Amino acid sequence: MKGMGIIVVKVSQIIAPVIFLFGLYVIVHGHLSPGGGFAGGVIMASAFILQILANGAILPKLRHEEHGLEFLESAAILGFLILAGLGLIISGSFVFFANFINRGVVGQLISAGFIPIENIIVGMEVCAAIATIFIALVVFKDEVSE
Amino acid sequence: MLDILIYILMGLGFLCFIRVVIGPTMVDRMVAIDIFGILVVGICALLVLKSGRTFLIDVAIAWIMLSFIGTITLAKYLTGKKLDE
Amino acid sequence: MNTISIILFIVGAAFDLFGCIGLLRLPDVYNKLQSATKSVTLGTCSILLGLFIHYGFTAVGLKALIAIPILFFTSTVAAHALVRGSYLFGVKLWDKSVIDDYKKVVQISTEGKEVEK
Amino acid sequence: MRYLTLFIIMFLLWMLITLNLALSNIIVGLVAALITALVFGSQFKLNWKKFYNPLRYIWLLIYIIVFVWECIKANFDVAFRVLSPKMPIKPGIVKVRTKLKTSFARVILANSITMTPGTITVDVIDDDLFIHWIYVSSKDSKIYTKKIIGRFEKLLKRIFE
Repeated sequence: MKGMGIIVVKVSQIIAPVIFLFGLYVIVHGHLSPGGGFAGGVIMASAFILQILANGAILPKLRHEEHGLEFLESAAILGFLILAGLGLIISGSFVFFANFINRGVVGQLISAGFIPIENIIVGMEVCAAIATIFIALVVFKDEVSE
Repeated sequence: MLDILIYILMGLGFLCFIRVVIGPTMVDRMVAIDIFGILVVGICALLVLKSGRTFLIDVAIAWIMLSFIGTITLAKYLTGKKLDE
Repeated sequence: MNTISIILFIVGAAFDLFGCIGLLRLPDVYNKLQSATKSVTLGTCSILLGLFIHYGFTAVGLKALIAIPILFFTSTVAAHALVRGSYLFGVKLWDKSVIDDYKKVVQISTEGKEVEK
Repeated sequence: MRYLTLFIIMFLLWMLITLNLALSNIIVGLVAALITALVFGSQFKLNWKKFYNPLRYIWLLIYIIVFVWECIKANFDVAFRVLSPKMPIKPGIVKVRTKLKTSFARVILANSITMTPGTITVDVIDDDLFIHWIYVSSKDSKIYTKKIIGRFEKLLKRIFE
């Protein structure tokens, strides 16, 4: 009688990829419509949270996942800094976060210079951070109670 | 016409809040919150027509998913009170 | 605006109304879930279908059409999880309930676990 | 092969929600579907061969029509029970035995029962479905089995098995 039962497990296998894809959609269209990196990242992280809630967390496996997510989070922050520094170097105007890529036509998917790339990096960062927070709450709660 | 429907749905959301306030047990409140999440999706869908801002349908889809995960979390708390099972 | 979509909107709002009245009137948690979740979900689906009929096969209309199966799956599973959770939490059925087959299964499994400990 | 099936489904979903046939959109959609398939492919444990049988989709359409009709009919029934001043309800949890074998078909059957107003699935344990029913009209197991799941079971057997 413990756990979530077969219905939630089976349906979460179908719903979780859809949620993840919708998060990617929100991130990629961040410069065209409301949303963007943070909102999409939260939606993507909620797909992982659904998986953990449905299947139950096996602690060693979760610790393993937590290391990977921490790596992803750090890499995203590094990429963000590199992107900002490139703007400083390449654009020639000595502005941090200068938009140095061609801006294209307003309203198309590939436009607005480096804002889509920055959105993707922010999305990775937020997704990894929120999943890490959730896993940490699950793991550390057990350690504290012991 | 659309205004009246939107006001009706908002009033129904208020009814849900009445149930949240007076609900005798915890589970009643959870049910009311679940219902409120679905009502908001309907309000978003009507606002698309009212205001002509088409991104509100994205908001509706995101709201469906997040409200689902919130309800599953509450249900998980009811079944075992432990997240790692 | 389209006549069919207006009819669908009104039907949807009416179903939502029934669901919320049920949420206020019915006696216990299980019956509240019975009326509320399903009436409200069907009403919201009807509103989304009206949106699809109004916009046709454009981006907005197709998004509204995709939202319908997602809403069906998620709200049914949420209702099921809430019912199962509240039963295992110990919420009792209404006094005038007729029959309860699930009680035996829960009792057997919980007693079995106590024996194991 | 599981990954490829998930990839195709996700790509179709992406094209439906964006509805834009530009080359850049297709490339971004392919990449997004690839990422989703790689992340969630290992947990996608459905039988992939059943996705490529067109006959099942025709039965699925018939099933949706039957289901929507039952849903609307039962919804008016519940609305009548809620609105009438005496509230003629007689709730209870009954046990129903199903003939479906695969677990996914059972899950879909349970979801259909939950979505039909008046009945809600409490749990699925092996062959047994435990159903909370708002108006228990008879206590004979054959009669209520036929009344609750008889209309869905045959169609679901054709779709998912």
